[in-house]
Amino acid sequence: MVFLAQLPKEQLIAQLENGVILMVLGIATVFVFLTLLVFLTKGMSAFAKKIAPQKKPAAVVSSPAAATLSVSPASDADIAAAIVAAFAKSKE
Amino acid sequence: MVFLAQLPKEQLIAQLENGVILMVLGIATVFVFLTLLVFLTKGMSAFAKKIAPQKKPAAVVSSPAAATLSVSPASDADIAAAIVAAFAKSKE
Amino acid sequence: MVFLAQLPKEQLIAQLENGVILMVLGIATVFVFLTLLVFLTKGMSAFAKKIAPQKKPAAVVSSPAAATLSVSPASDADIAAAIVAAFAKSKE
Amino acid sequence: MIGSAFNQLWQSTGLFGFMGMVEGFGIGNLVMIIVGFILLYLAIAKGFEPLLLVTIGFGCILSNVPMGYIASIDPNSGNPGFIKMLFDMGIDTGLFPILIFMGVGAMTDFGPLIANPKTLLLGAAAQVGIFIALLGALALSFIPGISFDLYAAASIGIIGGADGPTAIYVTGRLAPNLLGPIAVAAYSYMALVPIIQPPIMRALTTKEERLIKMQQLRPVSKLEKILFPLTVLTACAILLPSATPLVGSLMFGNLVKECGVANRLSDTMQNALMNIVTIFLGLSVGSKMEASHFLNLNTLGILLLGMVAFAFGTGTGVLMAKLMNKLDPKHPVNPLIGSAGVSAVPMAARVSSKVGQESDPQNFLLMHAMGPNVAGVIGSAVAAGVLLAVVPFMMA
Amino acid sequence: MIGSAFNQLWQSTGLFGFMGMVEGFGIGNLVMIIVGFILLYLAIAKGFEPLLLVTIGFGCILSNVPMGYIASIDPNSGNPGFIKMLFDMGIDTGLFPILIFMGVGAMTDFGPLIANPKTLLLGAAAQVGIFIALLGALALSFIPGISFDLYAAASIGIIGGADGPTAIYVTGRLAPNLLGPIAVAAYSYMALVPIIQPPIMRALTTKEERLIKMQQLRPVSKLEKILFPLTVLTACAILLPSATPLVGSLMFGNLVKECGVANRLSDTMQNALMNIVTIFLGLSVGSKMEASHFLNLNTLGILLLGMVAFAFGTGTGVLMAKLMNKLDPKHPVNPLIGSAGVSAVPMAARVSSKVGQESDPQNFLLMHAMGPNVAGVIGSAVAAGVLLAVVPFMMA
Amino acid sequence: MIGSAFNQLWQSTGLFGFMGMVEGFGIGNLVMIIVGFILLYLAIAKGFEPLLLVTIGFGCILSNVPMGYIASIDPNSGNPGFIKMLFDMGIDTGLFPILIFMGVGAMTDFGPLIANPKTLLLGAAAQVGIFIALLGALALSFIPGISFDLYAAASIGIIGGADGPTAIYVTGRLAPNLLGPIAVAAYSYMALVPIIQPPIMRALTTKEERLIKMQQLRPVSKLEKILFPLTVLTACAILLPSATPLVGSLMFGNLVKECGVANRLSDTMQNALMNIVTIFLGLSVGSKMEASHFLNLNTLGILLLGMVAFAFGTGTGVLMAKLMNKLDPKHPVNPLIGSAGVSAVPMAARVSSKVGQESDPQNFLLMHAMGPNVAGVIGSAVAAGVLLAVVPFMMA
Ligand code: NA
Ligand code: NA
Ligand code: NA
Repeated sequence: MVFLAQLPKEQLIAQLENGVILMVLGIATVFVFLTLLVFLTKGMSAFAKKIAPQKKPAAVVSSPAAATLSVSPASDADIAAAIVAAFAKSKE
Repeated sequence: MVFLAQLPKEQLIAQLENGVILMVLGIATVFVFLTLLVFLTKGMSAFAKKIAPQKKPAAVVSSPAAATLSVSPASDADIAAAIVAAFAKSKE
Repeated sequence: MVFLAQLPKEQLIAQLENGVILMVLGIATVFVFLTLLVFLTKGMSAFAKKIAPQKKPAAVVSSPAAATLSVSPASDADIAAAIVAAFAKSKE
Repeated sequence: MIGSAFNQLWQSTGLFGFMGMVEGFGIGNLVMIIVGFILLYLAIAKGFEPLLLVTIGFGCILSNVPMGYIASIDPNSGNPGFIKMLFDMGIDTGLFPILIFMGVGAMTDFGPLIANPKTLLLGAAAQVGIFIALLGALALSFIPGISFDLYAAASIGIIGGADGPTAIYVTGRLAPNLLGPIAVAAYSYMALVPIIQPPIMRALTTKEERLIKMQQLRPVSKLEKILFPLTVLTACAILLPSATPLVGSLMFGNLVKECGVANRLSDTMQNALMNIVTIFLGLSVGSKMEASHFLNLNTLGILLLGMVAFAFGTGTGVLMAKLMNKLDPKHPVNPLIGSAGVSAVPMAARVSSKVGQESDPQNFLLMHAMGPNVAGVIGSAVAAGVLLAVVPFMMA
Repeated sequence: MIGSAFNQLWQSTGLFGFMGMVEGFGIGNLVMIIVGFILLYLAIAKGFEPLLLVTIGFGCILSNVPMGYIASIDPNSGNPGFIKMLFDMGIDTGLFPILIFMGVGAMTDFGPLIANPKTLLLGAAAQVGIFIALLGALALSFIPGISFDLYAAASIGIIGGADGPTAIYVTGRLAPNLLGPIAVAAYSYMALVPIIQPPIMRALTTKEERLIKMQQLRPVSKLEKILFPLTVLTACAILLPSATPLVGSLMFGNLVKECGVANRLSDTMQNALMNIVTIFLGLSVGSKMEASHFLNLNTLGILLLGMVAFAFGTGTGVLMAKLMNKLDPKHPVNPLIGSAGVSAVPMAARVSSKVGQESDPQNFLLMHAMGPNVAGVIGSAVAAGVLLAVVPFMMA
Repeated sequence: MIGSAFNQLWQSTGLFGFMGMVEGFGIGNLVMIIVGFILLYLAIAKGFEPLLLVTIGFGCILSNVPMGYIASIDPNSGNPGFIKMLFDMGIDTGLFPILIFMGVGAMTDFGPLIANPKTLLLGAAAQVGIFIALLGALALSFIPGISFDLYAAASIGIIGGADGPTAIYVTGRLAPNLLGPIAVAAYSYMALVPIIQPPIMRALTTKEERLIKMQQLRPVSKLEKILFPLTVLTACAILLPSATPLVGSLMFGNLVKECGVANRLSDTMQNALMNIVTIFLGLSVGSKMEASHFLNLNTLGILLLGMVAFAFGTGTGVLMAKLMNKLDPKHPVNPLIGSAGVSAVPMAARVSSKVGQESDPQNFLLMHAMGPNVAGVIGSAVAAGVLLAVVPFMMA
């Protein structure tokens, strides 16, 4: 274990003050920004609906079956397995 | 809009002269080079036929069906679709 | 052909001596290291067996059928071919 | 002569280095190699974020081989080792985390967030953990043996962002020497989300709250999915330019995916490019696991504060959801999805879903939790932007 | 203190920058961001060369975020932004267009050209547009407000090559500041080929000419396809070394594809490598869409001259085909395939085919047009070689 | 004026350069271009290690185009050519062979070696060829017209390692000017293994020895396969740090493959990353086929010594197996697998199997030969480590 040199007390207090400022500033900015984004997103959706009124939903996102991030595309093996399964089923 | 400083007239005329030279030179080079390539390609084909006289054509390039650049290889999905289609057909 | 300048004889002899040393050193190191690795590998296998005694072999490596380095994973075409083959067989 | 050659070879063995008989090496390297093996164990046997921890662990081992000079410059030849080159190429410059973020963007579906935009607030609330940990780091520095300046504290706080590339980007800019412990803490806690979060979630919610069923999410059109990254980018460009490298690359990846006309680029971002960069980034980060910067009380402080950051972020996310229910009781939000606001995509969303099903197996929260989950990624990047803009100014 | 921090944050918003209150930024950045959005619109909604225009457009937006310093050096920290790094790595050095050209080579089938080598002359004729536009640029410079030197004029002319990587390579070498407008013009006009070319083609041909049926192309052996890239390379090495980087990388990609013994390399050139480089190249080119080099009359001149180059190239290609019919009436050539000599592979060949089928739906010109089409790629690279060899000498 | 421009263009033709009328170029370039074509012929028509020899051959041709400045700095513009950039990026630094070695590790199955660890000794014995060739190089230097120093001799010796990336790594560090002939010799002899080895194997074994049947290999568990790379890495870190860049990257690739939790990284190492690096590495190595370093008696010496190295390695491998049978007659080893110890994976193992089946078609030696075959890769890397540690010290 290495013991690190200690900063002088005044500096520690000064940076703690900076830390409080940073916290206030940071939390405020994050909230202001994301709150603004709530309204912008709603506006964007309204705009999208206006310029392209859709009849059929393009994608339903609430189904639990689809409830995984599409992080990895189906691999070859998956495809092969699916086909083989479909094939086996059709032979029943 | 930013208005750009103008070059002095003599320089403009000088570079126009250079431009004409470049045009003559460039067009001449392109034509000489590609004309030469016509003969080289014909020579190459004759040479290829000589060292490997072929009976069956290796590849027919004039069929309109094959008339797309093979820019993208068949994707997994394409393969899967093709198999499923073949499978469905075989069940008829 | 370029004829290269010759090194002085003394230097040639000196580096030949170095070469002999290097040979002795190199062959010795390679043998010591790989001999040590024989024992380490045996120890590692014993350790592995101890902490995870296996009933079913995880992989049999001696079958000649599997006797190729798995250099390339099965390509799409391979998978497709395998499925088509399986399919054809099932129709018999 | 042959004796002197053998001696030279003996003096270039690692053993000689571990014994501290060559300047710059010592027993600390051996300890760090063991730490590297522990990371490999956690990654392989325990499944902790294996893509990153296998590469970081191996990078740690390679970098601590005495006289290997793999992550430093060989004093004899003057040549940099290969991990040193990778580090200089991509971590020091910030390029690797940016490229990974493109891939993350190309893998992310913002649909659930667009369908229910107010879950952005949950992603905001969960960032409070970042700033709590920052403050905690400055407070801990009063303890003898622990010493963090504002750069270090900001980098430690960002662990609470629960987002690997963001943490590495910020730390690489502000406190590159702490990259090793901070990245390890970030990825380890992301792997530990299923253990850290549930007790906090249960403690802060009542049975009734956990049973809340949410309205089915509306379908989101392709056009909305295309316009969303552009909307976020515009807001970021106008308000917080210091966050644009991170937010911009995330949204670039997402736009390339959603626009549907550049699928080959999106595919490469998610696969070949991302994998190559992950290998390089992991090895480089591992090279910052040096004895001199790891084997001290600061590292204990970082591990402790990382946990604090995760715990607070989880808690404030849940509490924010409860507050939203107070303010808008007509559109109830199950507070269990608040914890997903820390990001840690998609693990935290799965945890929300799992804890929800403990109370009601028919309550499918996963898609609802994906909203705050991806909002948390944006939130962390925004918080990172604030830190990158203000900290250097405060230290000037 | 907290007031000063808030003030610091406010002064670092993009808004502050757009208002021109920070040196180096201003309303021009906002205009360029809008230009970036227009490029995204053209790419996504109109399908204009989306792989390139999505990345160029996004690069333009990111680079114009005030105080984002993504395509420049941050004056506070001294760090280059990530797009600046990509630019220095691959555009300034010429590496990215060369790597793309390898991929293009690996995607190109020279079979139709080998079967009918005289179509090489059509690929030569269509390069006349390059030099007309070059001369035009120098003439336009007499107009107050427009100012092109010989470097700029040569770079503008190469738009007429209708070949993205060639245009970027030449401009990166001769006039890097004009990279933004020139690349945008080149890719936009390539996307507009189906609109620009048909009227010119119809105007210059008679009904009878458009009905000409061509003899079926002979089969081309594998050996010929292997020897062809080597033949072109040899000719280029002997006669025009300044074109070998471009022609050589094109032929390298093609040989790797055709030789049949290195398919894994050919596959990577066409996919992973090409996609990675396309992402990097697009973002980098977009970063040259700076207000100071874009918002002036020169850009209008470039757009105009690019159109002139495409139109003249189309016309001279068609006229060359008519001349060939005069000289060798036994092997008639449908003059509609002459326009494909501009390159813009494979779009221009498809246009030839489509216009041909307007007159006779049974006349399949596509494969015949692929000959001049790929010849045009070689022709543009040769023209680029002349420009790169002679222009610096003239300016010295 | 136009005359002077035409003259300038004429003076920039390759023809002018081949005639030796520009400083730095001459008829030697033409000869080297022909050598490049011969390499392409061997690769494509004869199937000699095509992935490497196609790229090396093409790199050789491109680099020898007079005034192309593709592998050097253009004296007029000061710009480096693209192959020069690739060389500086990856060969000069050693990065490319390291990355290839990761891919090799991810492709290698050490199972047969773990099942029968004593075959490591065969992999050790076959490295004797390296040192015989090293000594031979120093001895040949007494002949007028041939001149190798210790750096060159060590690089020549490593051809006997029968392992491309190891040879390129060592030569890039010790004698980069000889990279061209050494890499060509290494890959050519690897391709010639089926011709070089069998006569030596038959000469050194009796009919009875060739008929020896070996005990079936025991199954190897997943845990053993995970622990093996870590064991080798540890031994290397403790005993021979100078070999850790090579051995470490090999074992990193292998661990990523065997651990089973990072398959996407393993897949990228084996494919996209490896292919990209192979393209860059081949072109770069080809650029070291310069007339001044190739067209001399040294190159003949290198080709001769490379053959000596392969032949001796084959022989000592076989003799070692016979010695092992003397010492441990209970576990007989077919001496034909000894030759596989040179590495040249998997070609040498296939040769062992093929020669074995000449005597007994029912004797399947392939898996048994894979043990010494992969041991040879480790052995060569260890020998490389000794050379890299000791040679610079001897020359100091
Ligand atoms: Na977050
Ligand atoms: Na063209
Ligand atoms: Na070997």
